[in-house]
Amino acid sequence: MMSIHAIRIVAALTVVMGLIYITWRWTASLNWDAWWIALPLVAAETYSLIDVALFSLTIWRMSNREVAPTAPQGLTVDVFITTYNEDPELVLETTRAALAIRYPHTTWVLDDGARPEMRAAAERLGAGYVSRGSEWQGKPRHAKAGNLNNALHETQGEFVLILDADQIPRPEILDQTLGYFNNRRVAFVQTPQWFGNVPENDPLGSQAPLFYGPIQQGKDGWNAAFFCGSNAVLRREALMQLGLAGYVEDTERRVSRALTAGRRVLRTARRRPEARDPNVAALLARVEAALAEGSRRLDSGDSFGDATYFVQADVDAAVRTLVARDLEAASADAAALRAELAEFEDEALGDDPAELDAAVDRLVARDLSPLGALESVRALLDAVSVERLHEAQPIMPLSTISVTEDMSTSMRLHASGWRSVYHHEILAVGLAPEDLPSMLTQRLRWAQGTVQVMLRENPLNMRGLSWPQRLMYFATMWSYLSGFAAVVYFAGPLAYLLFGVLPVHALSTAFFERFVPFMVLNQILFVLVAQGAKTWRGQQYSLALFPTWIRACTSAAANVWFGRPLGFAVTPKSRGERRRALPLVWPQAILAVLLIVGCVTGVIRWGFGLSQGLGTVVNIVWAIFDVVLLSVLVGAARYQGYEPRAVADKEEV
Amino acid sequence: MMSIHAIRIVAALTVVMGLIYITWRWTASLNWDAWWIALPLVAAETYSLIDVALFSLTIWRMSNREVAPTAPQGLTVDVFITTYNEDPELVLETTRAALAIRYPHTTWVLDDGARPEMRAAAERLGAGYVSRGSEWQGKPRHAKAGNLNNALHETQGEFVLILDADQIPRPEILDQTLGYFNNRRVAFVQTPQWFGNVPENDPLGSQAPLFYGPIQQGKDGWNAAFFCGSNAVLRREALMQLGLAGYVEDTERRVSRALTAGRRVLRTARRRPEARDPNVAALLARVEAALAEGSRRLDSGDSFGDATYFVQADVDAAVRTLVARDLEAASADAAALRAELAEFEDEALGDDPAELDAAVDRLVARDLSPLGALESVRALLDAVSVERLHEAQPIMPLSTISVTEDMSTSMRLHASGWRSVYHHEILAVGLAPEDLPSMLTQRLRWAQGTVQVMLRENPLNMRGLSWPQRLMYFATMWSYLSGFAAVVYFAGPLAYLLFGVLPVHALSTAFFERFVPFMVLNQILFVLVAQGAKTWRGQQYSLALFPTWIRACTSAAANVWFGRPLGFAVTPKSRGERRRALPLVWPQAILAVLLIVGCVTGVIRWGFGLSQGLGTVVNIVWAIFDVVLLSVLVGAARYQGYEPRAVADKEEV
Amino acid sequence: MKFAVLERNGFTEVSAHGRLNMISAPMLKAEVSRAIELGHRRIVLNLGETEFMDSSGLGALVGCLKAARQAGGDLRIANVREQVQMVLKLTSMDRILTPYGDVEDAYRNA
Amino acid sequence: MKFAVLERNGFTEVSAHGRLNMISAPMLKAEVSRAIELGHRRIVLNLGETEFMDSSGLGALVGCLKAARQAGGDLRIANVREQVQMVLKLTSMDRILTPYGDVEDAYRNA
Repeated sequence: MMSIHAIRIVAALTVVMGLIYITWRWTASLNWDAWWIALPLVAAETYSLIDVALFSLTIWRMSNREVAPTAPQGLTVDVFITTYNEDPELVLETTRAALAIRYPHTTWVLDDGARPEMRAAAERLGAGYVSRGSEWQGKPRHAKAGNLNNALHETQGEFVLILDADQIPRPEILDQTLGYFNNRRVAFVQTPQWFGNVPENDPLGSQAPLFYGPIQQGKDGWNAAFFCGSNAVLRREALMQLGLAGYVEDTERRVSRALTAGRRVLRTARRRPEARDPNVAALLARVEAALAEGSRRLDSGDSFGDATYFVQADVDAAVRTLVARDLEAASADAAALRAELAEFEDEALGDDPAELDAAVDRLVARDLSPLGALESVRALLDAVSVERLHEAQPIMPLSTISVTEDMSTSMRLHASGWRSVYHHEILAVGLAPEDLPSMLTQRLRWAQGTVQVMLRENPLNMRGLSWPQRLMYFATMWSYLSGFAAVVYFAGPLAYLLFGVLPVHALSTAFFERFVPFMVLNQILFVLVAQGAKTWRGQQYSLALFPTWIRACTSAAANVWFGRPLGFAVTPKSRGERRRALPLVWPQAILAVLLIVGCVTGVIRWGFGLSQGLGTVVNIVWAIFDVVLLSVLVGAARYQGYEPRAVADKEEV
Repeated sequence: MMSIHAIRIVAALTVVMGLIYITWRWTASLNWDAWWIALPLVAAETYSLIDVALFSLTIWRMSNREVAPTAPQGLTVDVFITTYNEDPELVLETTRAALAIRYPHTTWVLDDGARPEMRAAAERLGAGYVSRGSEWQGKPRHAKAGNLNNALHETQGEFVLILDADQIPRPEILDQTLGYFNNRRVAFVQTPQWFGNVPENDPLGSQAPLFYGPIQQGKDGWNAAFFCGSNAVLRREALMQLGLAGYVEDTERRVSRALTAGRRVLRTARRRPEARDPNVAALLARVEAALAEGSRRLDSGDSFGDATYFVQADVDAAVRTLVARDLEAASADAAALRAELAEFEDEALGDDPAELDAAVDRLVARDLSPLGALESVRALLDAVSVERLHEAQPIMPLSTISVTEDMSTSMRLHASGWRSVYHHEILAVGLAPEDLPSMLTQRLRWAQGTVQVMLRENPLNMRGLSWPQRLMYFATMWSYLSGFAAVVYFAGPLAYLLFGVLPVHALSTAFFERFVPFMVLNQILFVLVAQGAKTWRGQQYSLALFPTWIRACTSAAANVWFGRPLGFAVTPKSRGERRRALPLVWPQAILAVLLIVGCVTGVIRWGFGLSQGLGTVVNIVWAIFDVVLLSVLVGAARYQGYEPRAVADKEEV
Repeated sequence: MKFAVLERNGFTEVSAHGRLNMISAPMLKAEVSRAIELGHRRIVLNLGETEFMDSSGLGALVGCLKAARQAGGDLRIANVREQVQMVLKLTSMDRILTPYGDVEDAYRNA
Repeated sequence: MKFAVLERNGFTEVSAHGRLNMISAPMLKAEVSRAIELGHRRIVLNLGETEFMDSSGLGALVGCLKAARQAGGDLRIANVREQVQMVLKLTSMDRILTPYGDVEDAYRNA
């Protein structure tokens, strides 16, 4: 292993040179006449420098856990295999491997597809089978997090190994990980995800040797290794404590909010003409008093259980009185009422606190008839009751605020003081997507989930996390903003080659003597850290997939801020019907064409004396570099899927 | 009681009119030619508007606890009377009253002066007596917080009533407060502080009818009533949990920091020429290894108790070896070594985390000889050991981060989820300072303490507090910044009257039609909220004492950021030797003279046609208003102390 | 973990004897569900003989509460041991479920 | 609360029987101080019979630890009941004091 000291020196130098460069860029280089390209470019460069600085911090304390501690005897372990719609044969292969894990354990197939043939096959092999019960009907399913939470309530082991349906575990996976839990503060041990169906040249960039290597080892050094959803062992007690704390906090907030909102709804309703009917007025007053009494009880220290029981009983009694008196005539017809409330009932069920708040605000703003108000108060009380009726399970150990439940869960675990371990040994072999469309869907989902977490629970503000931990989470989230920078990096050479606009004053020695050392050091740092792993694919994709990253940011923001659906899709695990690739990557195709046209135009403009030689050369080099980056998509689009024979001799890693 | 609705309407109108006014001020009124006065003035006005908005929020939900819940039988209560240097006769009077409290309890005199005659007298009356034990020798005493923490460890009641030495309790004080603890979440009940030795016109502004009334009731409405150091009942379990949590958190941070810092010290020392001696080198390496092993053990989940025991034993053994080998010759002489370390040892004992960090940084930066390095590592380990040797007590239930331990403690209690109660009934009668110097000292200390808390634990960032709670704490802290605004309000009229400079474009109708409604509403709000209480004295002092407020901010900032001492003084409770007043209020005296000169000059300048009539009139009115505000100090300086006979008929309140 | 179900005056008492942890939590849930199916609506969980409770156990209490509420009834806990009460406090679960002193107290206020 | 002090092989065992709360916390501190004055340095607190502990009790453990350390010795805790252990965890006090399984284990590693 390359000495950590050499890495630190290069990292520190890179950041220092970067700071010198960027300071010069901001203070002395900007071409204000072309501010529309100059400012975005310097912003993009600042973005990249911060990215490099966070990367340097990440690898500063790379952990080096050489030998796993011995697993103690007698622990109880559940092995979970999560599946939704994967080929049962695939799931059974994983199940067989899971049953063959050496350390005593119980194997469970968590079938979110609830397929009877899956159950039969799993049980035939001797594995347990869990699918969701009737309590999930009509409730948010929370995808994989929901599947796991459901299984956690059905099983009893002290530890849980989570495997995706296509991750075939090695027999020693538990022996190599359980020992870390001797430290009573360790909540989970993550091992790498490595894919067996990827050729040597990895056209889709499926392997992540930088992430499942220096980056996770670096995060581990700061006690911030990420839980990545599969190939990890978790401590049940840690998850249950998380679920319990989340339940209490959420319930307190929701119930208090519902009592206040309900009173506002009723107060508005009392101003309506229909409320002049003395019966109606008395009823509204009674319900309002019940809500007020509920708030008062909470204030004076009653438990939420007792207070909600009282309020619900009282409101129910009031509404029954109403029905008995046949006052329905006082209101609009039942259909209109339903319509009035339908939107709220859909909305209030969301798991996200912000969504609930928004729904309640809209409800309160609406001018409901007295009966409508009563009904909606009742709906509100149901939706936010102490038994968390809007969810299938009151206690949800795995976080459901994001489609990447794993990152959010590990952040919360770290924030509650738990420790984590990244064990750098391949203990399961998975299957990567084998065509461009599936790969794009998968990347989009990861990016969306990460941005969701960032917007919902910003790690920088999260009490309980140490500052390095905050920065480790932030670094990953920050890296998903690269799409915006990429656009600028593509626009830069075009601006000069097509229009002769240079974002800097001049391509002087002042520029080169600051830029080149930074760039060179940066590349050296990458090479040193990668230790022979192939990181070029990752670099290519981080720029070439810019439309995916941008879409992830905008859709996640629209989801978090305005409650729009994400357009979520499960990663297809087998080659589906082949979709055409071009419709998926047309922005990149257009860009590539533009860049090539730009090169030609640039030469012509130079021939006519419309631009300088140096500027043209630099920008053509830049444009070609961009095209080479984008070219990765050609290989990806033409990739026909994995042919094992061609690389059979390389499969053993 | 004035209807809360009327108050809310006026409060909302005030804030809206204020926003209209300040928006106009920022966007359309600024006289940029006189930016040096225009900008400070608009900033001061913005400050005041925020102050009004926070005040409006405070009184928005004023609690109205009419009848105290019945105190249950059988609770165990300790009554603490805290004294430092007060006249024993005074303390005994309070003790007699405390013994006469109706609810069964144990009375304790907490004598920080450790006066034998005090002990004898207290015991003669039948009260317990507590003073600090030998464990406090040479340790930070933490003033009143230390005195209370010491007593908490010596006593056993479930509840604690805290009384200043001069606060004479009424017999029903416990009957009227203990009932609130039926709510298991209530950590403390605060009652008003009211002073019996204050004449009707209250020349020193001692009574705080606005604070111990609408403001505390308002904070109570947001579950943010403040604990104010005296006349409050606290739940021991709440305080102990706070102390325990603080101990664990602080110890974890300090020990981890010491291990890292120690290794850096040793690494530096190894570069010194003396370290070439193989014995010395071996020793340094051994100690460094011990520290590394300590960090490793912590990382792998060892408890801090076990890890520090191991490290200390190993380092001690190493140092003993060193002494045995008589290597002292290798170092500078012992005196020089002591000098090298003296500064650090003094500093490292501070309770404030930031101070420790700074001290450690300085230590690490120093180029210590190998022996010096070893010694300093040992000192470091002692100072930050798991037994918290730098403090007299490891567990400190009352916060010691500020000279106003009360506010800081209540903030932490609220942040841990405890509730509080403000019971608005005078249940103890105290003694206020009776001369200007004592009063100024007292106000300075309160302000310093509040600013200390704000700088050390900003409530706006404090997880666990609700947003209203954060704002309630912030409001009090914000109000202590008024000194800076006051300077500007005094400078405003001077600028025009002396130099003809107007901070606004023109004194147009545009100004008056925005300013006057805001000002009038603001005063109406005050009158409505005060409900007959005299708040004018408070308003006067909040501006007239501007030098005190400014000094409080600067000294507290210097204390928190640079570790400078506060110049802390105990409030004298009896009339000491009379100090001359003028040296204490000369800035105000000079200002008053300047304002009067300004008025005269203004008239003359107007006579000569050098300024407008309207501007002169407005500014003279403003200047006179300022002088009237300042005039409160004349009465204060001439105040001869309380003459009970003169107001004997008014004493019964 | 052993259970006993006892019809009392106006409510049903379920006593849980032993350690309520990740192993026995599902048993408690099953026991309470059975009682509800048999028509018992107002349930008091007597925890006097429950000597230990971990977070799975606390989770089971919430699960039982939900089951009872959904059937139109309620679940309350009583006779909780001192140290278990402290765990309820430290996890804030006492904000959700009031620990009543005696089984008879649980439904006294309705 | 009752105490028993027992000289063992290489350490001194102090057993605390009963409820360790705000009333008995000072007694424990006094008992351990007495043992230290009598020359006992390596102390193990056997909490097998300590059925309840509140935060005053936890505070007393820290006080005892400090007394032992200042005398050049150490204090460790052993045989802690499951529910008390959970309170140690929830208050993070297990970060300061390791709860050893058996009294004999406490000084096994020195």
